[in-house]
Amino acid sequence: MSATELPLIGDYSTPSTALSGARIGVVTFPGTLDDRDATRAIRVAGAEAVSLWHADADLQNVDAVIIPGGFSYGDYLRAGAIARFAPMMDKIIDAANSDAKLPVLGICNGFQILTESHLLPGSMVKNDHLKFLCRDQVLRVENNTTAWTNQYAQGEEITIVLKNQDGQYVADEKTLDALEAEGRVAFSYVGWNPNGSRRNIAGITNEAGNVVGLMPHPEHAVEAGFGPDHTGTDGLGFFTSVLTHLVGGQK
Amino acid sequence: MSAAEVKKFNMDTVENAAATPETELPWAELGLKQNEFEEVVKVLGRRPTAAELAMYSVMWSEHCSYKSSKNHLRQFGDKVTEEMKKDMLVGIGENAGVTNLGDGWAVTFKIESHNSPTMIEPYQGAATGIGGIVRDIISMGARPVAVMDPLRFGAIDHPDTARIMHGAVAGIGGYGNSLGLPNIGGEMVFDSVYQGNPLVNALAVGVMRHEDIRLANASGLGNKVVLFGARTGGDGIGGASILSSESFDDSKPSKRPAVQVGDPFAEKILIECCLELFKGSLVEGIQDLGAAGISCATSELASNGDGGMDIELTSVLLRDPTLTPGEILMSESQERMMAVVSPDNVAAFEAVMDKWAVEYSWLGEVTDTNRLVIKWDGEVIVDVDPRTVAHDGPVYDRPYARPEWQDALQADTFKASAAGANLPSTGEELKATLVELMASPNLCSKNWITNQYDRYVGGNTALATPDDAGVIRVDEATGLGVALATDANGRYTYLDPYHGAQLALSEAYRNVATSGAIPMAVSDCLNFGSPEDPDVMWQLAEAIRGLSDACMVLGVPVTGGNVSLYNQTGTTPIHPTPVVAMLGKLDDVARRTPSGWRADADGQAIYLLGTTFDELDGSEFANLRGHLGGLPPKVDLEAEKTLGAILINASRDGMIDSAHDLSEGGLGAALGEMALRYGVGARVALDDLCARDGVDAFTALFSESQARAIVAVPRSEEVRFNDMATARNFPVLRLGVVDASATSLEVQGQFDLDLAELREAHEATLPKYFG
Amino acid sequence: MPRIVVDVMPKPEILDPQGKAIVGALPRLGFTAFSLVRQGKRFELTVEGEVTEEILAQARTAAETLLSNPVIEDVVNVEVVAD
Amino acid sequence: MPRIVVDVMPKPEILDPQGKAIVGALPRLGFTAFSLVRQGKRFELTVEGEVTEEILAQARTAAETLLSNPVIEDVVNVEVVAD
Ligand SMILES: Nc1ncnc2c1ncn2[C@@H]1O[C@H](COP(=O)(O)OP(=O)(O)O)[C@@H](O)[C@H]1O
Ligand SMILES: [Mg+2]
Repeated sequence: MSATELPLIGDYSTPSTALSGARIGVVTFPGTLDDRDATRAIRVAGAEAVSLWHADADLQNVDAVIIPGGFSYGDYLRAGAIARFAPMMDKIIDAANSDAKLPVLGICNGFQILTESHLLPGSMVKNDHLKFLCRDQVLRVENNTTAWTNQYAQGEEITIVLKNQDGQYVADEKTLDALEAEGRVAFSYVGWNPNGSRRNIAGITNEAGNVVGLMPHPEHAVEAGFGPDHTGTDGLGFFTSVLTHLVGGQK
Repeated sequence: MSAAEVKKFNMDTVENAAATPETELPWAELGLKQNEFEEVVKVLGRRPTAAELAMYSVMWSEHCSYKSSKNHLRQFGDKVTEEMKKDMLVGIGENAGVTNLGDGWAVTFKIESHNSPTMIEPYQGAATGIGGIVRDIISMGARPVAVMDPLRFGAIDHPDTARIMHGAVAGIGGYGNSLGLPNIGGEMVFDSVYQGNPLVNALAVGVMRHEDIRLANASGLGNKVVLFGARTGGDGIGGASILSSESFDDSKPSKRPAVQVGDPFAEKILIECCLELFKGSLVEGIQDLGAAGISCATSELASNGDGGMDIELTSVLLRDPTLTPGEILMSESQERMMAVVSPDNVAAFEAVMDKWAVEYSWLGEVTDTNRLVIKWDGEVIVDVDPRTVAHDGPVYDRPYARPEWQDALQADTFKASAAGANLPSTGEELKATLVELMASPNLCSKNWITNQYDRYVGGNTALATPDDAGVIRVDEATGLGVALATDANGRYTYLDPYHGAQLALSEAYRNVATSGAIPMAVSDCLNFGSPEDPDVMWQLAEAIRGLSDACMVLGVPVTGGNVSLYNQTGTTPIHPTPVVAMLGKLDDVARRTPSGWRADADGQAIYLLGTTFDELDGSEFANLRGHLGGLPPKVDLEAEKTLGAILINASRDGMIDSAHDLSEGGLGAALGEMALRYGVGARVALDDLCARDGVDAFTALFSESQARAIVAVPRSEEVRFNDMATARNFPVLRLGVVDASATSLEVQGQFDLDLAELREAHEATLPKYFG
Repeated sequence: MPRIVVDVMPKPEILDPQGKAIVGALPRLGFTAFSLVRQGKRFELTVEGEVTEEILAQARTAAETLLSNPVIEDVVNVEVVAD
Repeated sequence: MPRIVVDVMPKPEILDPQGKAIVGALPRLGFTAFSLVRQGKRFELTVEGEVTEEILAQARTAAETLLSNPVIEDVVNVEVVAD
């Protein structure tokens, strides 16, 4: 059985779409929690999810990769610190930096792993209130030109789930200025800053726009009945964005 | 002396025990009574070895043997009809009961206590409570899918309550969140009776296909026994260190930790690797290690199997090399499992362990001797009939009697008391009372707690806080799912244990039905004081009798549970607190009913189902005024059944969009919660209700009569809905309408309560005390 | 400004999941020399002015009561460092 | 057995939420002498046998690569302690 197989969850009727040829990898580390959810989101969006095991070094020809949330290695040392050294991460780092610019989305722990891997600048420390926080969170899409955000309107406000312990985004002032100047803040918190993140940053992108990381969880907002307040589906756009991006010739 | 030599020196073999019958043994320090020790000697035909003594002492403890409650608990097994057994795939006695959901799906759930560990170390105590119950679920062959946490702490303003609250909630969150299990509900009650003895109960639920059900037994001659997961350390064996010889043992840490530290990461790995073992059919039997550790796992596996078991204890991987055999047998180190594997599957088993980097060691094998034989470096240190350890512990018929004070307590009714004078009656007073109640410690918003729990992970949560029940989808293809609620009211049970326990069951049943699910099975956690106190023993006996009688009437079997005794400070016991967890089934979770109306419900009719009596004794309102006396609300199980049927049918047939049952705080609190759920107002009137049921406005709002619920019905469904209730002869009354343009809850002729003001009061309480 | 350093470690007999995770990761990165890792906490308390005996005593008490949990941790060191 | 102690502290310019919470709690408990608290980590790496220069170098590299994140933390100390 592969790590992200869904042994207790029936099959979906996958929407038939022209995009369903796309293969999106979902990485599972020891301690990853949201890999099944990410897999579901990919299927709901109409693509094929491919399970990637942290200890393997074969990307299996996927067209994009999602590093889902959880507590890899317990997050005991620092969130994402140990996972960053997995063989699969070496492959992902290379592919993301290569000319092919593999689209990579890091969600929550995945975002933390991307910063530890230096694919994205800055880092995360404990929430300023020091508690785990689970809530429905409003975000503003600050950059709708990335591989993972192109189906949103610039400035659109979306509600997705936030749930973490170490979600306070920090970086030095120079980096923060650069992020803002270059439009690399992808998402910001609206209404209330839930963790003390610098400049209300919820998510960022690399220069090329193929690597995006954010703390909140779009994969928990793709099915009516199970998303924020059991209705929201604002997260689906992440997954349709990458499919659009792939079809748009990047592949 | 080297560590190995010390161990050898300390070794008390069976041979040695037979040769030295006069050796003094510390049985009293290990908690055995004289008669119990004599029984052990009789069973063995000789004095026990040190290791055997360790095993019997933990396995014959109250916690593991249920010696005070066993005689009473039998009623749960006896009072079941054929109808109730229909969907029960595994009943009481296994790690957790299993209920058939249909379509080849099964669900297993269980609730357990971790009270005293939480008092000593709130974070770790509560965390390992979650860890332990989740392992019970895994050991049935299931994937755990959700947890719940009924809590009871001391007075909200007592300084020690903050310590427990911060630690326990962070521990439950820290552990559960790291496992990827959504927390879908629980309870939070503050009462000074729990000051020195907080209650942390933990529930886990798991799902599986029928063919994946696993049981804890060691069968098949020659099959291998393996221990895997965390290494064994000195956790939770404070008492057992008596077994080591003082003078030759300077090498060991002076004091064994009584506290177990949890490693949720290790448990998450254990979940995944067990599922992979089940998927590949790589284990014949499996047992989690909880209380009494290896003693429990080996003796239970062996006695439930068809033969015996041979174990080499030096093969156990240790975190602390100085542990003696007795300590190893008693250790309660967390995140360990024991399995029985056929020789053909050994290689495949090891491959799964290696993939997940889980440590394991082969300890021995299944034999045909009917004996559990444990060796230390080849020398026999335990040779017992495993049944005598696991199942034939002492059973006591403890004396019990209705307490002398019970009559006086029941005679002291609220309205006749000084506290019951000057009840609110004007509109302004009723409004202020509702705000005060909804801001009170027990009825205030639990967001401060639930915000620290992940309720979304897994993507199958269809309802969670603050709805009446948590709802989890099981099958994505069909929407098949389960609902769960936990309830107890210690004050009601104190006033009348028989009916109080039934009220806990009634409320849990009602909560599940309100969400639209069909109640199916019960797990219970009986939190009581000392069984050696005849008053407490009576409370326990009455609660079990009440619960089992009511389960018969409601047609829901008890499939498992846990008894936690000696919950007291000095000689003062806690209120008897039988926490009841109810499991229900939804054919399609898309049909679940949330506990409040949304703005698009504008104009829907608000109906009250059920009858309101003058029942304020033991209520939250009386509690606010510091009074506890009289009789709890009347139990009406037939009415609960009919109400449940109406709520379930109305949900299935799309007649209602929201529903909320009435419980603590009565109609007032229920209306307030429904309006706050999505911040949408309503207009209601009480006149018809007061006239029909012969109560005043205060009683209408705050009485805690049972078998009641509020529903919001779309205009187009009103006739059908009324007809359905009337056809069942169930009282139904139109109270008012949802008003999406209103920002208030208006009780006509009484008051108009601004929702922002109500929310502010409702949500400020826990942050005010806990930051 | 002078600081008082307080070092707190998990008790030796208590499971240390943090240390366990690290000791598992080290060899994968080629660090093979370490057989055991334990992770504790280091606090730096800044004092304005001079560190008197009374202040050091305060730090010791704070270390035992607030900064460590005596059920599972030991204070292994309290010392003054000057900058 | 000898151990190598590695101390890691949050960078001074990075707000340390845990230190901040402690500095807030201290005066409430009567500890008034401390103007600033920072919470870092202390690792103890056990070495079987002697601590060679090579092993110490391993510890230093591990401290910089795995045990700390240079974006937010500084390694303030790597030293050998004997038991
Ligand atoms: N300790 C807790 N953990 C999780 N959820 C909780 C906890 N305490 C209360 N809740 C949730 O808050 C909501 C309100 O609780 P309560 O008033 O006890 O519900 P009810 O009266 O329906 O039993 C419910 O959804 C309940 O599950
Ligand atoms: Mg309810």
